[in-house]
Amino acid sequence: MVAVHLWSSLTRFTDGKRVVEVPGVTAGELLSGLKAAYPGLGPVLDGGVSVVIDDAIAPSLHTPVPDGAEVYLMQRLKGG
Amino acid sequence: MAKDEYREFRLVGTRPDRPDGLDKVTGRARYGADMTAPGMLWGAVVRSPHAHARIVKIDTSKAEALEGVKAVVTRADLPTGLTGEDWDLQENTLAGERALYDGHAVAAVAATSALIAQEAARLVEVDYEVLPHVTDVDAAMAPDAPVIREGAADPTVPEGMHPNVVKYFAFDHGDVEAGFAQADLVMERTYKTEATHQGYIEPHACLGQLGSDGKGEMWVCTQGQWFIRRMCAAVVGIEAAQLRVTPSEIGGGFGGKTTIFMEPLSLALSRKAGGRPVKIVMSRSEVLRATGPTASASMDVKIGMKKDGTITAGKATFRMQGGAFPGAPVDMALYCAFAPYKMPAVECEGFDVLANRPKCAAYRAPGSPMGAFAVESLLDEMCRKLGIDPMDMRMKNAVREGDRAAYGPKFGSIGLVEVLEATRAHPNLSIPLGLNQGRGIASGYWFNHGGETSVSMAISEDGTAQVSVGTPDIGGSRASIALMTAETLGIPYEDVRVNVVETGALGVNEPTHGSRATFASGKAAVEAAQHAIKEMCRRAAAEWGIEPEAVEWVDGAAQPAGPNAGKFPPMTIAEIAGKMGSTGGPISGHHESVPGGVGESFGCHVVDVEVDPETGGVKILRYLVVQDAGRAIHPSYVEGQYQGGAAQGIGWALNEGYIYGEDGRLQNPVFLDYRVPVASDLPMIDTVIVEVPNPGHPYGVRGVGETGITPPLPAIANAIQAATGARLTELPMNPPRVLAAIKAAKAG
Amino acid sequence: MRYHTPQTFEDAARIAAAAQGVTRFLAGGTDVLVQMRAGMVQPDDLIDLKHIPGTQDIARTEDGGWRIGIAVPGIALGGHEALCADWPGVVEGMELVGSTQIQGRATLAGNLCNGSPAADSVPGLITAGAVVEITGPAGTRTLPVEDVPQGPGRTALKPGELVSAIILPPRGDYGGDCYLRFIPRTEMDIAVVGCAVNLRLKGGVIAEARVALGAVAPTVMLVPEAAAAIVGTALDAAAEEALAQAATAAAKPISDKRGTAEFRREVAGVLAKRAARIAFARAKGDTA
Amino acid sequence: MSKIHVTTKVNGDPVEFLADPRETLLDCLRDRLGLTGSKEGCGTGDCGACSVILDGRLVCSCLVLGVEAQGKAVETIEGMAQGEDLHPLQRKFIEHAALQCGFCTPGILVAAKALLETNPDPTETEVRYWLAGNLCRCTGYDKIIRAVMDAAAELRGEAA
Repeated sequence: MVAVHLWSSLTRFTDGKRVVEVPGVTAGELLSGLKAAYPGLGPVLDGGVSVVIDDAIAPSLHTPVPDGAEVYLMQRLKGG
Repeated sequence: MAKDEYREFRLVGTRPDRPDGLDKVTGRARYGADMTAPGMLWGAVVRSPHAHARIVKIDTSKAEALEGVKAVVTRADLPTGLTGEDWDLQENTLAGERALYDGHAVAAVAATSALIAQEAARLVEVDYEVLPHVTDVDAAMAPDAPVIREGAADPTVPEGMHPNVVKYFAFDHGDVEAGFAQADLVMERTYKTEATHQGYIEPHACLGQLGSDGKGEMWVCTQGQWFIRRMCAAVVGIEAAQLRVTPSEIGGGFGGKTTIFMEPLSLALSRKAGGRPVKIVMSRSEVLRATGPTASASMDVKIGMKKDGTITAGKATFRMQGGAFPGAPVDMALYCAFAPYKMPAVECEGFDVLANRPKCAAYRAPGSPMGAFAVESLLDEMCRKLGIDPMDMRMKNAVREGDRAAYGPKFGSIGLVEVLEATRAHPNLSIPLGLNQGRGIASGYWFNHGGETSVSMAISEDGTAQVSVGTPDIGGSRASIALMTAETLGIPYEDVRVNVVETGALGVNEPTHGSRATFASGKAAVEAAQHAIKEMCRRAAAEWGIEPEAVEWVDGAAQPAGPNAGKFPPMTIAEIAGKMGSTGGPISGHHESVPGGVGESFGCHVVDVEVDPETGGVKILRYLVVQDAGRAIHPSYVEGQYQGGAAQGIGWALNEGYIYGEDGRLQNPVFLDYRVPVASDLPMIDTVIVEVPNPGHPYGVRGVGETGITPPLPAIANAIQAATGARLTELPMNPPRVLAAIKAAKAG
Repeated sequence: MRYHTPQTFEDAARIAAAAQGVTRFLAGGTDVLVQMRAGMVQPDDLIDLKHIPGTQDIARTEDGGWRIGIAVPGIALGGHEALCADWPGVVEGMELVGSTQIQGRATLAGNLCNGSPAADSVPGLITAGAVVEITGPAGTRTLPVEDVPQGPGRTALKPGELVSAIILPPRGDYGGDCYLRFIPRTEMDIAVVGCAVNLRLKGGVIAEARVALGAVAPTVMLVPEAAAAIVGTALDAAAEEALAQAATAAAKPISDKRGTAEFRREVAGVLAKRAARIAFARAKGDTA
Repeated sequence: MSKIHVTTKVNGDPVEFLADPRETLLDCLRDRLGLTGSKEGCGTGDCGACSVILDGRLVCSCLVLGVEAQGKAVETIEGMAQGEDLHPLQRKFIEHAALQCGFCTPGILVAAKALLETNPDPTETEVRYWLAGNLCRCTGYDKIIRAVMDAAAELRGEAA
């Protein structure tokens, strides 16, 4: 299980939980796990999020999540 | 070729002439409006004069009857059934039931000349039922504000919020209240920033052609040809691969040319005109009224600080309107606002709000300048109150590798401390100031972005190399990519030609945005070159009859990896290339990925101003930009990014801004009154390139394009307070506002 | 649109008088072409005056003043040393109109006839006591410059009439003038406030003065009270303050995209003071 | 609307075109003569991207009618280099990286050439004010000013 840190306004969909433990060894599996545990998150996550594994944004849903990694969700980043 | 002092590299870090320089100083370079095609028609767009109005009826008969008119399109000519962002794009391309802002397109015409097209556009009769409008972000959240679009909110918005709030976002960590309790000084202020425009000098222009077979082509000035392809295909209802989009040279973008505006209209008009190509060139007023400016913002910030300058907690609530569609960068603004500081506790909340203004687009570090204006202004005021040197405060709280960012995760390798040290050491900080003069300091941050990237390269018969990239060259990226490719291949810079290619030539590329061209296309070009090197080593190995692993690539030639590999003279790239036809065929390399390892970039700016106490006029005396580039591939163009970003930030701070009248119409849709800095407004802009290499890039590159626009807004506000004692909390800080603030400060 | 290139002012007036639709005269074109481009004006007849002999000339009049052709661009005024020596305030007003490129085209007559309250060259012409020669279907007449503007975009010219020359009086001794404007940037803006001062000294004291303000009323305005505040003084601090107050009091500005009414009133006083100082120094013969 | 036959000289070459009297000189250069080096950035004389020299005088070609060019001489960016030899300003712009997107560059080069022909030794301030009508949004002007000053020095025969 991996602890995924959510931003605070997502806790509305997670019964108030800020950190959600989900199974998975890739960024994509974590997102699927989150949606399975809390279906209300689905539309928000599908709208586009960045999965940050330790200090780097995962470039792919297949990016592996190492044991003990710190995982944060962030808004999808864009630029000018 | 000037070579800067250090260098473990042969080419990286030198300053050769840019490959497209000759074309651009002789007028030969072809931009969006410079292309013509046989049988070409000219398009013109009919735009709403109202901020908000129901479109009762559009009568195109008079326009159609005009001699020379070949097509008129309205929303009825576009497919239905689009959803989400595609629907937003289509609605913004041509209004459906309602015009949502002054300048919103409602119809378009194509004719045999530009003058006939303009005449025909005037003959299109539109009946409007004018509706109440709102253009200010705070007013748009007021209980009695007109609702721009029912049901536009996305699932992030909790029930009960104002219907104009379409996205809601919050993050926090730590105990903010406890942080404030520990502080010796807690201050709270509200800041407002006005919408600005990227102000690229080249108006949008395209030449589109679409046949009844669904196959089309487009020549267009854009930061991203694949974005144009996908968006246009969706809006006009064709298959993406059937549309071939060729990017012209681009006359500036800064984020504003990452999306579509009138481009689909050229295709829709062409389709209706029997496939004749249609050229549409926007006027400057169309650009300002109806392309994608920034959001405007209203921001509350509260910060706690100890006497020694330690920040204990920060709280921010940002409200932004990005026009009549979702997309204001309120999330990015909040992420960046506290990024340069170790924050024991933060609480941030953001609202994306609809208003009757054009759909905002990205602009250089979208959101970051607004957030910095609020936070860096307040921090400066607090330093002033506590008698702390603002550089000391920045150093004391600066984030380092491994520190937790205000927005959550930990930072990897970053160069903020190095930037601050270089700033402190700069001679500009010790120049004495005179009467009515003041110095302001501020930091800025941008993430940077990887994005979908596809690059291919091929070795030519003579041992030179061509690189095909999908990121249009806005500010010298051909030069930086050629430098990295040549460095990797071990050949002269002049032996590499970098081509920006059309959509048919590569896999999908994201635009030149997010400071990514030199990072992402550069990284992919290096990978592609490595791919080719591997093949060239294999060919040499086959020639020598040794194992490929026993061959290494040194200075543009294959050579045995050591004495055990055999004794052969180096085989140069030209020798290998010269006979590639008989050794296995063409040698090429390619790379497709979403590159990870993006390097964030921090900057710190120092500005000296002089304020005329009788008129409120602000003169920039000197300006310093210090920023981490990771590694500067072509230092001149890195400096150029720093200087250009600073100039845009100075404009935003002082005189730029959208001015809407009571009627909701844009009052300053010309450069006469949309006041971008002119040459005589600015001093030389001093730069220091700090290099803390990004471990995620083969040459250490961090994107450098965006951070530079962020610090000027607060740095100038801080300098004005230093000069006059007056604190401005609203942009632009134009002379009437500055004079009023000086008088208010004097009054006590 | 019909494009005419008359060879005399009389022909130009005849064409204009006979025209049925929208008519515009073309000298420098820096306003007309912008308006055409924006679709604000679509002339049926455009009468290009630059083919009329003398329109490009700057000539001394018999009494020692100046006759300036209506197609003389700003850059030619600035390049005319004797004119600059006589009327630096008039020339600097014109030179503030737009960029170097605009200076290659824009004219005093055009700036005046455009009827903008913010026209940079008009306050200087007014304080100089310039008059315009007007040619029309009924012959020629003259009119003081201050009587030409009648409101934003409106002038005292009757249908078929056009300005055929601008005439500056002789400078005379111990005179000095100056025009200053306030803009948010350093160049390229329309004046938020403009102020011209022209004065003559007698024994170190201001014997005559004229003060005009731009962009603070529907037309550029002459402000006799402001002039009265400095006449009889050597422009000491009290006189400067009285001048500033008179200018501020006379200003009747509006708030718009270029500035607030409050700001304009205040800055009108500031500019009056500063312009008077320069005019005073010039009158004394300082090379300011 | 009937068109007017215009005979003029562009970069020393005699040319003719038919112009609608509403068309600007910029329109005619670009669309009638194929000289697309002059750019339209604003159409109101505020950006200078269309700068040309008309009978020796620097103007915005968007504020000149095509028909006004009758009998005159027009110099555009396309005539700045002499064959293969770039004008020193053009060389210095490349050398100093005084362009990013390059869209304003033709107008700035034409304007700077006009400056150096009237004032071979301008101060930085003089260069900045002369070029105030040429907007550049990419560079912050720094490298442009340096390139112009350096080209001026070279033209004066001073070592750069």
